[in-house]
Amino acid sequence: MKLHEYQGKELLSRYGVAVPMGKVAYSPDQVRAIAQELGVPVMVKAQVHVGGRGKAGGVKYCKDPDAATAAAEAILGMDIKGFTVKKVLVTAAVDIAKEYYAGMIVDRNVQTYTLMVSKEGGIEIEEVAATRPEAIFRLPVDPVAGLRPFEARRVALEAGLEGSLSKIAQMMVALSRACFAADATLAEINPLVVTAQGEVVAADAKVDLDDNALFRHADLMHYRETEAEHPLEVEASNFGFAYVKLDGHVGIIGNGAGLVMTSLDVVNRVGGKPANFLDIGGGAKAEVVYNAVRLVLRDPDVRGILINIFGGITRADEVAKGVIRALEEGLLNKPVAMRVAGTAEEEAKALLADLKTPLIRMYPDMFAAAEALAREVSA
Amino acid sequence: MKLHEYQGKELLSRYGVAVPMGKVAYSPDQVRAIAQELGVPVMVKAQVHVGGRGKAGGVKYCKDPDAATAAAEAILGMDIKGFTVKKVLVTAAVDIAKEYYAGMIVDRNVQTYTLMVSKEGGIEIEEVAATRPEAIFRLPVDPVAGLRPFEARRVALEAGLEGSLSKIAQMMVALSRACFAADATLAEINPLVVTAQGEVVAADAKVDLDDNALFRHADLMHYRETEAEHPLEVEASNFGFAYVKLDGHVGIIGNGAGLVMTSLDVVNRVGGKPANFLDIGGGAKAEVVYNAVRLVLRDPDVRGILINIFGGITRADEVAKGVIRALEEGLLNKPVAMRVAGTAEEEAKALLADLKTPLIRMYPDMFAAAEALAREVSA
Amino acid sequence: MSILIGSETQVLVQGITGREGTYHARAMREYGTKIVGGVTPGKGGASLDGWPVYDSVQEAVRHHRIDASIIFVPPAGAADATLEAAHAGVPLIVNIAEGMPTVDMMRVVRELKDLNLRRRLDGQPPIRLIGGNCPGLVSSGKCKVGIMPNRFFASPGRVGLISRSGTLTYEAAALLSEAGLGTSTTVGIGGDPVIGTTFADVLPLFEADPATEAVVLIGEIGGADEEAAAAYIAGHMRKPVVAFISGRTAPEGKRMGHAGAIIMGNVGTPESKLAAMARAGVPVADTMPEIAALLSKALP
Amino acid sequence: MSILIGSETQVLVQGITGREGTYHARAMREYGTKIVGGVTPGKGGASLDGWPVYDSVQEAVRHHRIDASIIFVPPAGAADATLEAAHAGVPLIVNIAEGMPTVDMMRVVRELKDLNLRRRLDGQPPIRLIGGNCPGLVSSGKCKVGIMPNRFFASPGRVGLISRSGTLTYEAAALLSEAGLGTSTTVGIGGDPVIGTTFADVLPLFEADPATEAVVLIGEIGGADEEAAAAYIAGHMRKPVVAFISGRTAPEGKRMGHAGAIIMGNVGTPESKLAAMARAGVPVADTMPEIAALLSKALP
Repeated sequence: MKLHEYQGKELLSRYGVAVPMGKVAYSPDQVRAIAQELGVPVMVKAQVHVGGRGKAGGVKYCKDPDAATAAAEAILGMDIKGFTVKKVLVTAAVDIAKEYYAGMIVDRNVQTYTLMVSKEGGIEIEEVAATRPEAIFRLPVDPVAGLRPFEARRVALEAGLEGSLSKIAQMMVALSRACFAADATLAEINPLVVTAQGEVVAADAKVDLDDNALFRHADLMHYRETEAEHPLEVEASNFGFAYVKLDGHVGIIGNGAGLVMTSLDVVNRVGGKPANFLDIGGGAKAEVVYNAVRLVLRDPDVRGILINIFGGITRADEVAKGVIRALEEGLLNKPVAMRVAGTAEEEAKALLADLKTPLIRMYPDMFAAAEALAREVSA
Repeated sequence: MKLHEYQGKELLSRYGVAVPMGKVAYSPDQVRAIAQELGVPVMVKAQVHVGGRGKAGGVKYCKDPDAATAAAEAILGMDIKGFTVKKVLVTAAVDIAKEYYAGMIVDRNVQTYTLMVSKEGGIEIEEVAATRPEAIFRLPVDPVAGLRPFEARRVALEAGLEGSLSKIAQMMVALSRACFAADATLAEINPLVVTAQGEVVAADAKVDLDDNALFRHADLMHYRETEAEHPLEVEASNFGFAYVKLDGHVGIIGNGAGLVMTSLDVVNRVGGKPANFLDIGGGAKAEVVYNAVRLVLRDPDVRGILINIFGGITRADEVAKGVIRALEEGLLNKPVAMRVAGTAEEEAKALLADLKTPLIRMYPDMFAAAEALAREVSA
Repeated sequence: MSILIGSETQVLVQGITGREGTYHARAMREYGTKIVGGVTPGKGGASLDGWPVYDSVQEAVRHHRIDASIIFVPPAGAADATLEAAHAGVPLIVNIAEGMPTVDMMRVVRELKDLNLRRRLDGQPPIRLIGGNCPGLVSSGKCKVGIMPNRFFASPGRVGLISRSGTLTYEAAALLSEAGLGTSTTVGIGGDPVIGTTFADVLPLFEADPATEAVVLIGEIGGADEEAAAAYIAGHMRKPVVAFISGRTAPEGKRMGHAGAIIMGNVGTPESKLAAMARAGVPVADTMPEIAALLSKALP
Repeated sequence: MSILIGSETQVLVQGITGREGTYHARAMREYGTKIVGGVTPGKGGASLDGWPVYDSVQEAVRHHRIDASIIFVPPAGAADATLEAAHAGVPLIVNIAEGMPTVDMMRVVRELKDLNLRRRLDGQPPIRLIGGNCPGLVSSGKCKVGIMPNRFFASPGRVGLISRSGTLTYEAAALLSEAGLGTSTTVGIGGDPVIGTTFADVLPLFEADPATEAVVLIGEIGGADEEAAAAYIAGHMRKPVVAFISGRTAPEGKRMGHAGAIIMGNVGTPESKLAAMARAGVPVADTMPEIAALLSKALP
């Protein structure tokens, strides 16, 4: 689950990360009121779940409430990479002396979080990682003890961070505490600002939470914004599907994450463009498959569906029954290319062979199925 | 810092320990209101910093608000081992099916907490420990990972606890979490009750906090009750002295905990009774010693003072100056037996030798000093 | 011969009285696995299908030699169940649970490392964890400690199979059967970001296993386990290895079903994985059926 | 000869720019200790009395061989400073801080155990922590890593001294000087409930030290360290040991200054300690001056 900047700051500050005063606002009037209340120059920052706000004009420095109101008028309603800005964070502008980067990320390779620190704050860390990896200092963080102040100081020193060493270390320790306590998969403070007065504040925050751990964070669930996700993703998550909306035209349904990824690969390989990733999981019954088909069909981008099943725990005949139900209910208005194999393969093939419809076709392997469908939908 | 039952329950419940509904009250009227609000039979329990409330009649089961009010009238103002009852906890009576014991204690021998669990709840655990140590099951708790559910289940099974295994384990895990998070030196749930409905609740709680860790628990400082401590202890703690009020007549001042303990031992050995333990710490100046003397003199039980100094970082002459100041200001109205040795011993002896008062006498060793003083004050 | 498990392996089922636990305990028995009992806290003393149910793993190890334990416990309790088995000294733990918080797994892996240090000093063999979120292991024709459908593992054979994906494992096993090669041992290591056993941990076992003549490695995008495997292969393996990587056309930043299958910036990209395999001389199949063809070429 | 430290010991002072740190660094130098530098985070690059100040222990060990580090840091930061030194590989750490939370010390001790396991596997000597809340160590006439007044440790001699108490240590050292016995090494282990090094850890070192002919052990009420020491003495020591126990008449449940000096129920009672010493054949002095008399009797 991705958090907005204002949510991420709120979460991190619970664990001791210092952030500038600020409030979220939904209208220019609210922005004016907040700017007046703060009584100092402010930043007005678009709150959208996408990077590159700054370049898109979604972040503005405003020296007084009038300027803040004008900025809010410009930013609210703005479209940033397909996301409409519905709210802004109004926050006291900080007197920046130094801008650094500090982030914690789940790092599969060390089987724990890695703390990343760089002198080059404020810019995209991926860019730094790609062009000057030596500018990022890394430390695997003990998952039981968490980051300790002496380790944080050591990384800060190695990375060449200057001034307010103890406060910078404290902020990193607080960041680490927040990650373990809230089950973050990523938490970045970028920039981590040392002010002209020697204070250390998080001027921006990017936090992603571990979906698998949300069950133990009832207090964080209000951060969820279904509107920010694609509506089909919201619906899919209600069904318990692993679903990702993509930007092509071939709907894809399969059982097992690996098999669905492979189906995507095959569709791409034959020149098609997947419209989605949809894993029905293990042991799905006809009803589940029926719902998956309905869901994929509701995507207006979809021109045809590839159903790729290797029956293991899932029975292929249940899959066939689900598709047939969609057909019988008259919902199926796009071609479906099916590859069924594995458990109950024969039963599934028998069921499908009986159908008198040109919409559902069987293929001996996923490659053939993908190829035929890609040709058909691009014709 | 010792917590009252109601404070201990409040603290433990923050970490997930289930406790019966209840509130603290200072008057019979308040007790009636709480009993009415709870609407069930209640327990009215004296809140005093001393054991043995039950035997003293400070804990009563009350089937309705009238009975609760009557109980409150009896208990409020009651004297229990020298402590006057000023408040009571009114709490829903629980439907007890089983009574167990669970406690966590700082255990010097394993250098971490030891979890102690017994089937024999409700009674003094020291008694069980003394008479049937095999009835207490112990587990050292990893100070980094804390107690884990599987360990808690194992101890509960070994101790022969029956019913609601997972809930009992959960409570122990919550107890452990509370100890580490709040820096408890002792936290007991006694009895840990399994109700007839299979619920698990802490029917009583005894929690002591680590004084050394209070600096990081600003949120727990409101639990401190200076009135519950001896007024001289409160004043001593304001001066930063390690001071313990005892029940004899010989005031004792020294530098270093070991030396003061040894002075106590010597006074006892020669037939005297120490009135206090007072360690002025290392490197004390005349002012500190002056304050220590004043403090000890304010204890009406004190008939004379033994000052036992072995100058290390502390200079013996500073000690002498502090005592002389008290004399010169006319505060010294009881005999003082002094033994000064170590750093600046000669200077101290010179200063003291000049005095023309029978109140201050020097002795070559602590034994002689204690003996003379004990004889004098018991005469 | 096979790796990690065999016909004599005695298996405990944690969570045996749950729906999943019971179902798969029976399926494992059908396959031939020696299940000796189960654990469900609070249900000690009961019995299921003739298997004794214990309150704790510790109690179970008092009554049986336990060579492996398989965990069917909801994700919130799976870390605790794993540690329970580890502290009771069970040498092989297979964690099936899907959806565990990553922080829980970090802590489990960390604690196992510590425990294994201590065991090493005491001259005891290390405790090995497979998973979580994995289908388990099969020693073809001898023993299954997992949830794979029995039918695809009926042909004992020459190929060791390791995979991050469940369904692709079954498909690969079926392909290998059809191709007349069969599988020796199959290890599903799981699709989570932090797992107990990686490709590079399993490869040496296959290299040393006389029953295994070649290895099929089914990887996917995300992380750098495939890169680590390639480095190990290049440095230490004499047996041929064929790889398959799924998710090669997945977009960056999107989690593809598995929590671990996600490209973050330049970490976990297919380019990196393919390049590593190429450097190690490991042929990568473009489609699943190609695996068998590449193997046939590689095998003597 | 002496134990733990000697004339070649190179010492680092953590918190050197603080009032206490500076004062005691100078006092140690006066005693003859080889102080090579100090650490104060944020003050790296400065110098004090000619000593270089570093930002971290790691940086200091890059520039000097550090045999021991002494910690003058407020109690809230003392655990972190200790771990910093340990992770930088400093083999002897002396923690002076008074008033540390007990939980912090539990975690430090636990982590040191882990670290030392790893070091053992790597063939490295263990890292030893003395304290917290202790006066440190003196190798008479050679080196002091502590806060003891120099004057009482001017007479190198035959007796090893271990103590939970500060002032009583000085008094005992003075008595031993006067008695013409003198001290070989003095170790103040500290009065907190959880400490890095106990009596039983130090006794074997004295037993093995050719310069030590007898040992004086100054214990107090609370805990069972004296009992553990007695058991060690009974089983392993050939050199004579004389004990003194303070707080023998202290009431139960009252903390006597030291956080560790408290009798809880039947734990930490003087009866238990005296009985253990009696069983081990260790004479216990009733008063401090008696120590010298008992020693003279015990020594050949």
